Amino acid sequence: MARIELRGISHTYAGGTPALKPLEMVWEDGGSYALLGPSGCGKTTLLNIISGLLRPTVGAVLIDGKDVTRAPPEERNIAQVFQFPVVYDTMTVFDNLAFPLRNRRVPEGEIRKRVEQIGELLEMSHQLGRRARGLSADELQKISLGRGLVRKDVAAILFDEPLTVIDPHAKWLLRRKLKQIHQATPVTLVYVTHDQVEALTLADRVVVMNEGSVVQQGSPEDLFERPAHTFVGHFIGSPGMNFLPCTVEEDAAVVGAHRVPLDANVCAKARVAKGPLVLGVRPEFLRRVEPESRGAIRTTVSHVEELGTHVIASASYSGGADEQDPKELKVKLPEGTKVRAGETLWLELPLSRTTLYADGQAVSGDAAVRAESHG
Amino acid sequence: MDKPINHRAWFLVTPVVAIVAFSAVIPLMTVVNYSVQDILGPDQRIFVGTDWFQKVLHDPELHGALLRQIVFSLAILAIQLPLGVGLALVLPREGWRSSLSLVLVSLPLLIPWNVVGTIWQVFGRGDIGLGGVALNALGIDYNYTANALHAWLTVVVMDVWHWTPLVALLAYAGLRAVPDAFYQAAKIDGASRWAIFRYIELPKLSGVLTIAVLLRFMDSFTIYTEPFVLTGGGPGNSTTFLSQYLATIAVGRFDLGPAAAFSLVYFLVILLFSYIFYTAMNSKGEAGK
Amino acid sequence: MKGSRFLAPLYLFASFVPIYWLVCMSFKTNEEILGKFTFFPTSPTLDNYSTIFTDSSWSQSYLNSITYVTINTVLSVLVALPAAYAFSRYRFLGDKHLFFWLLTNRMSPPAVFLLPFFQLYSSIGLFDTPWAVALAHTLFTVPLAVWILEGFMSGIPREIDETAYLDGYSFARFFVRIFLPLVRSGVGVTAFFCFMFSWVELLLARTLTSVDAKPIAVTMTRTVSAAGMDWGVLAAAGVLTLIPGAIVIGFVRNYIAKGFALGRV
Amino acid sequence: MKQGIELDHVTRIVDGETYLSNITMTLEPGGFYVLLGRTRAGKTSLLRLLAGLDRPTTGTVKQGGVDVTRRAAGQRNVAMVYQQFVNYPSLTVFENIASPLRLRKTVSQEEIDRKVRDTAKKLRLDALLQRLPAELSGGQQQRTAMARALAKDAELLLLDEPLANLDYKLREEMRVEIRRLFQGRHDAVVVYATADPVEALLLGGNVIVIDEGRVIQRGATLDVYHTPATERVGEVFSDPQMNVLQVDVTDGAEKQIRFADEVQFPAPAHLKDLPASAYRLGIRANHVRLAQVAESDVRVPAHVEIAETSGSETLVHATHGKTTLTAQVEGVFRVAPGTKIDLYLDARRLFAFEPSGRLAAAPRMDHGTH
Repeated sequence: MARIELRGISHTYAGGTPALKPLEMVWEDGGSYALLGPSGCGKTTLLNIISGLLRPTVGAVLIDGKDVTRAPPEERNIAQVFQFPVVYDTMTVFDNLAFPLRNRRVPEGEIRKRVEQIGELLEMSHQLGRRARGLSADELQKISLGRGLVRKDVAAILFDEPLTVIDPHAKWLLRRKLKQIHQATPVTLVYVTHDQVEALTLADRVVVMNEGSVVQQGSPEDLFERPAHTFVGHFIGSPGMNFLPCTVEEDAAVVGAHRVPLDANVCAKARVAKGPLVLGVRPEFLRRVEPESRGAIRTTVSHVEELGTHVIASASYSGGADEQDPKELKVKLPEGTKVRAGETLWLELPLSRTTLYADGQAVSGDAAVRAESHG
Repeated sequence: MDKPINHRAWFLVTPVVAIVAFSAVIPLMTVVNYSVQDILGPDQRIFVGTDWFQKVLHDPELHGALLRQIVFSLAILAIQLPLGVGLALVLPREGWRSSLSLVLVSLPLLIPWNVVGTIWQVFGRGDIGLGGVALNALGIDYNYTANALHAWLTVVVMDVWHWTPLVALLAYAGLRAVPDAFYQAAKIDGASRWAIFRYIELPKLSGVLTIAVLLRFMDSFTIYTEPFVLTGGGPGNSTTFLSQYLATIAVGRFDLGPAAAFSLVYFLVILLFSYIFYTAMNSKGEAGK
Repeated sequence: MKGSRFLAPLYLFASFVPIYWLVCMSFKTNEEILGKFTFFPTSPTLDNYSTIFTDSSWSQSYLNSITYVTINTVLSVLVALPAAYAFSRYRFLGDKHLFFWLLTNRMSPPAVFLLPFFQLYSSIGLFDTPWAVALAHTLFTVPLAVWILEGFMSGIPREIDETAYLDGYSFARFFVRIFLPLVRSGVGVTAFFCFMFSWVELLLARTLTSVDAKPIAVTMTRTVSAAGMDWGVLAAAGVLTLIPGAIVIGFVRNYIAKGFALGRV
Repeated sequence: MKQGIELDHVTRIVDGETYLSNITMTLEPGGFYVLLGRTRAGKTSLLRLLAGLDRPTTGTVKQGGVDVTRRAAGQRNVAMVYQQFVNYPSLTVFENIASPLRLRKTVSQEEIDRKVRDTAKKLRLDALLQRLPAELSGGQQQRTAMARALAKDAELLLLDEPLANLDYKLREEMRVEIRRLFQGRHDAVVVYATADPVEALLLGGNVIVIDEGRVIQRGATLDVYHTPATERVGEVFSDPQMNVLQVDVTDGAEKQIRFADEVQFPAPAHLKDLPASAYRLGIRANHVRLAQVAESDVRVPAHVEIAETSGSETLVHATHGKTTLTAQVEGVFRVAPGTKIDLYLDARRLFAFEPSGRLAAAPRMDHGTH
């Protein structure tokens, strides 16, 4: 029902540093998107610009091709679910759900039909006659969501950290409900969250933000397997990506005394790239290999964490220009692996799972991928 | 988590108990003492039981004062609550405008009560007061010293002027506690200004408004100085309220026994109201938690 | 709702008119007040004020007022601090009833206490001293102070107290070093409310004083009646009583709203 | 302190509600204990009681052999770090850390200065010493609280979910540090409360599992993880939640296990000796897979409810009949709700619990080594 376009949006709060650096974005109709980033990254600012609670300093917001930059929230056909449940607690659940419709003077018969429909979708039919006060947090959040769904004209629903107040063990139930609703209705959903699980679970496409700018936009797989920026590699996945300072010689990255073969195109680009070079590889993709294997690096285990489902070993290697300066990386090993501190591990960085970063940005051999990652 | 039980906390409240006991309990005992005795001289006291109470309860003048008192209190509540809430709604919320408005709004609260009386005494006079002159110029034959209704209205207007700021400040504080998200959600839901007030602001204000009602009812029920300065209770008895009548008996006529009995009844009535409000407020507090 | 932003200034303007009239009169001569009707003083004069400032009984009673108001404020805050802490942190035998009892005093009609107070303070020799008025006013200000401070203190997480006890702080040291700085604004607001009540109350103040400790507000009424309606001086005296309030409120303006948020018992 | 902390039949009841029920245990000096339990299990109540902030309704607490049940918190030489970031807002970071030392009259000014700087350095606060807590980020505030607790040299160090209020990335970094900071203290007892099983495993040491005010199991952390005494322990000590299947074990030519009519499989070696009866089988999510790996894997057809992914891992919640099963798989795995899939349960990893909840058989530990 709605395609949201952001054209050259940027925002600066009165008298302060820029909250949002210029960005372009298109969100397709019926998709589910997430804005993911640590607190203060600008994601809530962006959300408020889309919903109309905030007017951007520069740029335009288009919904279905119509410029709504100056339109107030009520004219945008957008609903929002807030971090803390916003419910009219003197009203019944039914009246809460009916509220947006009544405000728009929808005939009462139609309201009843629509509210009952939504009540069913939310599995709250039996509670419609109840007062909203005293319901549990997840029920209240469902009501907030319902007030958005109940409107036929609603083009998109925005979620601002909607599961903050939900008991951790009940979160997946509400996530499932959100997924089901998205399947059942053609609404565009936008989640704002600092929680990677929430973003990667609920959205088909995730926009990772840091310090007011978008660092990568892509599918959950993209973000995990092909981080376009060191920040994404660090922020997504636990533990985050390992970054090994390196230099590039011919078609290999040099880490300390070791040479890690890389794609020739990548190396060519890296040689002209500015900024420090690091080699990024996730702890789960590092492979244990025979000593002295080609392209592998020698590490010494400094510390082992048995996490039940798997083992995380911290290991030091001598890297970078300074041979004396040991660096540390983490490797994720299967459950029950026996490793001890002091042991030597030879680790291979698989070519397909290793990314070279120059000044934080991924150096890609393939021009197309790089352009895509910048949306 | 709940507050821990610690009976040694009594040590901390002892000073308060001592000071309030000194200024409340001892005088109250004096009152009780007077209320059951007829004091003829320094050493001549006769125990009269409930005589004074009966006399006071059957005093038609007292009935008149009580009726006026109730009508007055209800009238000023009916005006001050909506007006105060309305004012709170339109006061600026941020910046220097907010500070300035708050200072200006609060000003009447900081004027000595007899000066409040004086201000209105002067302001309402037909010869030298701006208000009185203006009304007369409009063709209204306004004279609060002679016309009972005019006197009454002047007292009400004065009280509204004096105390609406209190309601406004309470409501303002209550409104500031409403999270922004509620307003944003209402905007998105397309709620009208009235709906926002009715379904968001009013429910959130219910707590502070209970306090406002409590304070205003009690304070208006004990009003003395302002009407005394303004009209001296007149013309006739038209603006004589309970406190003034009590002062008349006690200080004017020096009828200590009836005055004491009156005081006790007066006090008990207020205690009863306070208790009802206190209970209501507490239960509201519990529900809110 | 475009017009709504004019409503507040409109109200403020209307509510300021009576005060303006008082100020205006204070700068007029009695002839002008009683003679022709003017919106502004045609020949502004400071005579009314100089009358007041040259008469020592005026300045003396001004000082009297300030004295008992200050005593009352300091006393109220000092005794209310520990009590408010107790109410905000602990449950103890009879706590709810005690709190209610305190509040009922705030509600009691001053007129009820006129005579007993007069007798009480006369018998202990405090009659006509600032202490009598200050103590009498505590009946109303202490409950209020406890109420407001309790609200502020409840907003301070109890874990801070516990950490301090675990660290080995004594109660007194903790209270002064750690806790008081946290409720600074609460103390300010409380002092403001105590000041306000003590400053505006007249009935008890008048009853408990005769000559030496006479408050300004009383001097004002008496002088005027003696002088046979000297309107100009009356207005000037009235204006002078507004000033301390205006100054104090200026200091706490940023906390007023918070102070009124005592929506909790 | 030679004898550590001894709790003897400690119970705490407030307003008729039991917070702690009949706890008897000894905490050895130099020991690092993880107190594991869900929200409201009694973790905080136990810590407060150990700190001396609350008194037991019945029972005694001994510290270093001395009965301290009635001794005030300030006299016990205990330090505590809360879940909320608790610091003295009006004191600088330096003064915050120094405050417990200053109260001890015996410590000299130079000693305090040295100690504060050392501790601050360990917690990477050295550049922030002159700031006020309100000027710090959440993580830095919590570091300050920890520094204060560490600098004090307390005999008993209590940490009540200190990382729970931090963002997950920060939490990840800090839990590694915590072990380093608190584990090397051979003179003190450290008790660390958490609801997070991963945190418990990371911190190692000993675990005390608490539920509804009772200690339901204690022992070396990994032992308890691999051999939960009851189904409830397994539940509390699994994240994601342990899968539980209601099954019947039947005798026959070969011992068979039947689950929900359709699924039947031969009992794996470690369950062969179970007498025929109804059992509840528990299996952790990481032993439920989406593809068959071993021949003994049990296939359970199911409908997907939702796949939750953190990037590194994906949890697939699916239902078979009325039973919800969760599989934990590596990497990002996306599957639409409602999809039919086959789950494979590693039979060698099944726990068997009696209907009462007691453990009947656990997987063999030697197994699974790669």
